[in-house]
Amino acid sequence: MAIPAHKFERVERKVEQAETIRKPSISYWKDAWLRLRKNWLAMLGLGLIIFLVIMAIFGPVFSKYTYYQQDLGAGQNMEPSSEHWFGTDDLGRDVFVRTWEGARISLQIGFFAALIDLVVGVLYGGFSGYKGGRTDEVMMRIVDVLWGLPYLLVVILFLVVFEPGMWTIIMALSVTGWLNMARLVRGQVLQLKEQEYVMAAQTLGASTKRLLFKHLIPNTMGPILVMLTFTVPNAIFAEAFLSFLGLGVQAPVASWGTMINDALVVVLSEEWWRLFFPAFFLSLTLLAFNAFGDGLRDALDPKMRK
Amino acid sequence: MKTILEIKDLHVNFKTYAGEVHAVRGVNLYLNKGEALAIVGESGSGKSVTAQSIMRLLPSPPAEIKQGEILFDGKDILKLSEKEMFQIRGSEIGMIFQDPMTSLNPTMTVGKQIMEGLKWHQKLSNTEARQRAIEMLRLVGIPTPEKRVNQYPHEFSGGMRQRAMIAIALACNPKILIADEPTTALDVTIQAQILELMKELQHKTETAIILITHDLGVVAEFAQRVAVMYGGKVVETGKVDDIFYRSRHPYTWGLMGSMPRLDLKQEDALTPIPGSPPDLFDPPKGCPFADRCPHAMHICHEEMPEVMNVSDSHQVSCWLEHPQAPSVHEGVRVNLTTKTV
Amino acid sequence: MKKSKWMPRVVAVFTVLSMVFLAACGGGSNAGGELADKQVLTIGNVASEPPGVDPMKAQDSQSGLLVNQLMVGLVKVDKEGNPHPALATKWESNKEQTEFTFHLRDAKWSNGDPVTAHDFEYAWKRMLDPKNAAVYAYQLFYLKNGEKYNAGKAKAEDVGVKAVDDKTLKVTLERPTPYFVNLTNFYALLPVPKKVVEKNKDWATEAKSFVCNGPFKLKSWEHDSKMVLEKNPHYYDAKKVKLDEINVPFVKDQQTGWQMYQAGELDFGDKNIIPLDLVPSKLKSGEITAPKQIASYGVEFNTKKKPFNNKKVRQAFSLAIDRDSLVKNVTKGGQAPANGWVPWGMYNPVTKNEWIKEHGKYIDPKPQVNEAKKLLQEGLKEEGLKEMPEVTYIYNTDDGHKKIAEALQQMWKKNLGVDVKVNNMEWKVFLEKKHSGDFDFSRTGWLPDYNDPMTFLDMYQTGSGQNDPKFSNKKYDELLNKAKNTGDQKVRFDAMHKAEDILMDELPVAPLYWYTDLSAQKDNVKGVVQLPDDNTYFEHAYITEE
Amino acid sequence: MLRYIGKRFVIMLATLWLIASLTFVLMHSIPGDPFTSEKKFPKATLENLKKEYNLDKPIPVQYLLYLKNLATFDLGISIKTPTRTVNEMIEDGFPNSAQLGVQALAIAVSAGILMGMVAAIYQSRMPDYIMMVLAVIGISVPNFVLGPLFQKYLGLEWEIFPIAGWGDFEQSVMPSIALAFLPLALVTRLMRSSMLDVLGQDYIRTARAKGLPPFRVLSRHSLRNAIIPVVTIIGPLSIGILTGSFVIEKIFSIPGIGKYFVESVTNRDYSVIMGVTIFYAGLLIFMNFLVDLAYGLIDPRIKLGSKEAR
Repeated sequence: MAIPAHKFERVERKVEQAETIRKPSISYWKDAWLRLRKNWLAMLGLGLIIFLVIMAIFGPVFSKYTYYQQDLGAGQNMEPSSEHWFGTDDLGRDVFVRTWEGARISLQIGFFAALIDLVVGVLYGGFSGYKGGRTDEVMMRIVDVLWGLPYLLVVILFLVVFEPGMWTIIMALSVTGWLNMARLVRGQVLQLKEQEYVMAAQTLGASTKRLLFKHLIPNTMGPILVMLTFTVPNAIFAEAFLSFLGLGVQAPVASWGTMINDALVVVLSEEWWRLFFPAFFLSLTLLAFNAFGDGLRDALDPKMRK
Repeated sequence: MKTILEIKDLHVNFKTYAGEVHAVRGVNLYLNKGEALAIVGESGSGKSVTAQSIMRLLPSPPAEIKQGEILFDGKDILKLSEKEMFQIRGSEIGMIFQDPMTSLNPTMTVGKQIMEGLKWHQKLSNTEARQRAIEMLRLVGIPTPEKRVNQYPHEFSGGMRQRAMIAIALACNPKILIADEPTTALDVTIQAQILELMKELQHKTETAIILITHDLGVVAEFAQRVAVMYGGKVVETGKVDDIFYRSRHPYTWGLMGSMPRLDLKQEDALTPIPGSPPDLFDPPKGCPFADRCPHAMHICHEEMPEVMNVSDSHQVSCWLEHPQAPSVHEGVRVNLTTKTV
Repeated sequence: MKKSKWMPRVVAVFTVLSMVFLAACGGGSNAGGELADKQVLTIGNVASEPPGVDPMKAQDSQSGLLVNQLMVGLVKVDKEGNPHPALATKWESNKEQTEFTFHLRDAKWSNGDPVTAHDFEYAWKRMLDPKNAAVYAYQLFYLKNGEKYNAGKAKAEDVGVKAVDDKTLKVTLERPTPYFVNLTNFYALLPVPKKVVEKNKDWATEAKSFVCNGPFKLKSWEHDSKMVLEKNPHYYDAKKVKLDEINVPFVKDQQTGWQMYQAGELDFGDKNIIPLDLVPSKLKSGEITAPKQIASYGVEFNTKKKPFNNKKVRQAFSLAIDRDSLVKNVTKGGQAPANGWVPWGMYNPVTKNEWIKEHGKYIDPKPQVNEAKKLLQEGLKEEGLKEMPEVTYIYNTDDGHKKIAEALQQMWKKNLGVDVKVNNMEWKVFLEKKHSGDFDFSRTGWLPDYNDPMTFLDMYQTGSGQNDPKFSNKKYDELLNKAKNTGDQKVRFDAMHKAEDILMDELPVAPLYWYTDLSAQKDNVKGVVQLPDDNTYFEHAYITEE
Repeated sequence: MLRYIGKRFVIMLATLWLIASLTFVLMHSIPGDPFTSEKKFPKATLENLKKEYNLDKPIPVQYLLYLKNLATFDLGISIKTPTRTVNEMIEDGFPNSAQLGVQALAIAVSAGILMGMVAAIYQSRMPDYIMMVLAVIGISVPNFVLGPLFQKYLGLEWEIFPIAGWGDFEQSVMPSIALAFLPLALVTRLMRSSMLDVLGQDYIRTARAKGLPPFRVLSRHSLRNAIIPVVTIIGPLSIGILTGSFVIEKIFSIPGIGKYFVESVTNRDYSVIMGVTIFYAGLLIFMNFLVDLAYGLIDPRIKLGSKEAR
């Protein structure tokens, strides 16, 4: 087989050129984002979250009703219709508007609860587990004490000292909200810190901060994300409970939690829409967060990077 | 000599978020009974993927064996059911991995981890398996095996863990042992000990070994035959002497250049190969090494060279072997131009 | 109720009435279906472990309900608040209504011992004994030296109750109390078996040791779970008792209770098993009934704090409320829009008229928007206020109260143009706030201590412990004192009517509605007596074949 | 080890004491007392009542009296239900709550681990999505909705289980499942996540290279390593199940102690507040201690309390 001779001429090149041919290096975060973007479920979750946030902000604008406007008499407990898209509640208020008003409260509560969990719970647990020994013992006993105190007493005390409102709720949630996360992270860190790469980093003289943030906590991301997706609904329901006690949002403002609470009776009666809509959007939110959380977990998992 | 394992035209792809990676692109290899074959190449060259394909250990998804055959004792492993595969893994083919630190289960005693395979494959009783585990530990040179058998991996040093890994892999007397960079994670003195041990065991047990490494020094010590992989392909294969003294492929020359050698002076002791491996998302249609090859010709970028027989035992795939190619002095270490990257 | 001549007449009337009643309710056993073989009733009225079935320990309506089946006192009271003989066959009083003598019938405790006047004397003094720290001791402060004894300032012997002999009980009161006979029906004044109690302090904590004298006795008591009552053969009127057993599982949740009732696991229940939101539809379908209850719901204003110290502002807020809509669309339980603070169901024993029919309507059920706005402006001007300051309406945590608060908030906004903040609170925090005067206005509800308008009126007397609005009006106080110090019912009722006139003009409390009780009973349950004073009796209940 | 346990025991007592003291302070600093009621008691009656429960004494004296009683395991008499002692309430109620809790926990943990494993093995495939949807339902349908729904369909309409009550095993089925829902979801999700971590580990490849079938790899190698987060959460979870059973106990009319955690506070029933708090805290601390011990058993690398621990 004859091949044209020119094909056997040498190609002159510079070494620099050879360097540039390589695949562009992708940063950890960019790579994670790339992988996340390919995960349809995670992107669906993200899309839903954005949709819910937009609706929470602008939803009520689409309706001519306000969340507090009552229609006593004929307007009570109306089925969903072109007039009231999600029907009306027992005082004749528009459920559509109330659902999105409720979303504002509930999503904010969920967000702050997650923030507390992340900031306080993860750091506290991580530090406790990492330090171990006496520090761990003391820190964990503090967790035990906070856990052991009757929460209701604390809440009632809050009720007396503070004005009811969202920030009071957030404060009340922060008293105990992060405890589960702290114990979980501590348990993980206890296990992880015995692994060689941590020891290696330690012998190389990495600072505590670096070890925690670069090695231990990223490797606990899976359980942390799972816990977060539980903190959010827990906080949303805790808000309903706290509002019920008088600590939280005051009538006529409603959150998803209080709406679900108020509509409990539909289990025995026909006004399904009063329970369905807030419960449905709450579930949707959680589904979105779970899908997104799973995707994020996979994307952030260094082992998946290849 | 009887061929015990033969790989024919193996293609393996990985599906990732960024696209499909063509990790192994038509690998042909064979292994004779009792011999030690070394597969060398830098990371990403497809050597580990090839090895794991033999065991069918690649997780699927994302890995997918596109085509090819892996004949073990005449049977195509790729066509076996998962159930039949259990009988081969551990029992017929053993495997040791790169990182002894993470390859042992931290929550199980070393003894139990050795016994497990014995109990499963050879249906040994607990006491028999335990006896055998102690023997194996002794065989791999672990002192006071009676005590060590009850310890957890974290109580072992790195070298000892790799010895334990070897004990696990050899416990059932497999016909083939695949050692995937067994010494990379160990320090130099331990490396030597482990290699020594493997060599010794090979003599004793007559197990055929596939040693995967990027370290040519190890190869010289250990193997009878060598396959050099690059960019998902085998670029050169031959006896140890063929590769070390009569190598024909510029990549092999490059590898040699980057190998520490005692007979060279300090200043030009190590010469790295500039550039980096090809993008396997979109593999070049020509020779994968062309981009980095100092002798690259136009054709190298356009067509994949055929496999040429240098001798019965020595094959190479490089356009330089083509009669029309300009001659390049063979066997001469090429000093690629340059600066250290 | 002058003297002895009354008794035979009352007895006669009662006998006739009860016969008519029994007949009407399918009494005998042939009017409304055959009497079922199994006379076992399961009721869902009790939510949780009662504080006790010892009359001294009973302190809520649920333990009251149990005690009412287990114990019987001197008299029974009918719907109109008239006393009828029970353990006492007759009684007489002096002209001033300060001394009462009760004559007891032959009756037995469930252990066979006779019920004597000594048991009453012992029980009442036990209630008052400071060592026993009885919650309802104040129900016996009517007795001469009762309060002093309870405060440790008098001896037991000085207390105005004495067993003259086994069958005669003599009672001396602090001041004229024409309705005292009625009071003896209340569970704090029921007798206890002296011999048993003296021997065993904890006699009323287990079914085994419990001894009683009512139509039923305790068969078993699984703490925190359920009680079973069975017919008491020693009851003096036992032959009229048809039920063999009453099961009282403690039903802690309304929804659960309702589903159990639907499933036939319960035969009878009250508000404890009827979820609030189901009331309107179930009333309409006739599955439940809502008999009137003597109780009032209202809004209390803090008369010591701007702007509600001003009468006109209070009136404006009251006038802006659409009570008609509130009752029809919000509470929806058959309640009546209140037109006065003293509720329905109370009777004037002199005229035999219902109290509320004896005065004009103080309050219109429809809002008077223009009048309200005008009064508000006048009131604010009087207080030197340019505009309505921010006010907060407080209520204790409860779904029903919440709905009312939300509705009121809207009414005030719509009819008065005032934005009111509403704030709910945990029960005891709420009470503390109110007691300490740290509030603008709040919800209130009042269930009477006894069946007499006085219990609704004297709460707003100067210095009364219940006077959270801190209302003080000299004329009002004078009228009430006049009523309290006379044995003449006519004088009393006239004075009390005049007092309510003042109360409804000054409006420290703006009444909203009068309560209803709720009741669900299966068609085959007959003869349960529910009185408007929140008492229910199963003594004559029975079950027919379906 | 014994020394460690001994030390922990002393610390546990100290923790308990701290909780008791803080609760005591909290309890007395919130508005209202056991006798705050809509109908105000006359002064004399109020004084008698306070004397009866030692509430007339100065707070520090009450505190010391309480500690003294506590040391003798005498938790006092309930003020709201004076026919019962707090000891009796706990003795009667706790076994019921415990049975309910243990059943729920057993369901949650066993099914949760199984479901989590299935989800992890079939990552990003149908079974994984199904498990996720189930878990989301588990967390977003609170048990105060779930309970009545169960009652309506399983109890009233299909008559499979009794609507409410306690005593028979059948009566415990619906409440156990309802109570297990949320922890089940949590365990499932946690298990899935840590299972995924473990499945990517090298030693799993080693185990597979030994020729072990998948089930053995899972049961002997993956499970034990993946279970740590679940074990961590079991302590608080079981306590959460015991106290969180307030709603379930109420809905299903179960005579447990769950309700006292709420009712004792709303009634300001001081002795019950203190009693159940101490009891609960003791249980919690003990559970956490067990969990800490379990770490060491599950993962031999974790050394608690030993000197080497950094």
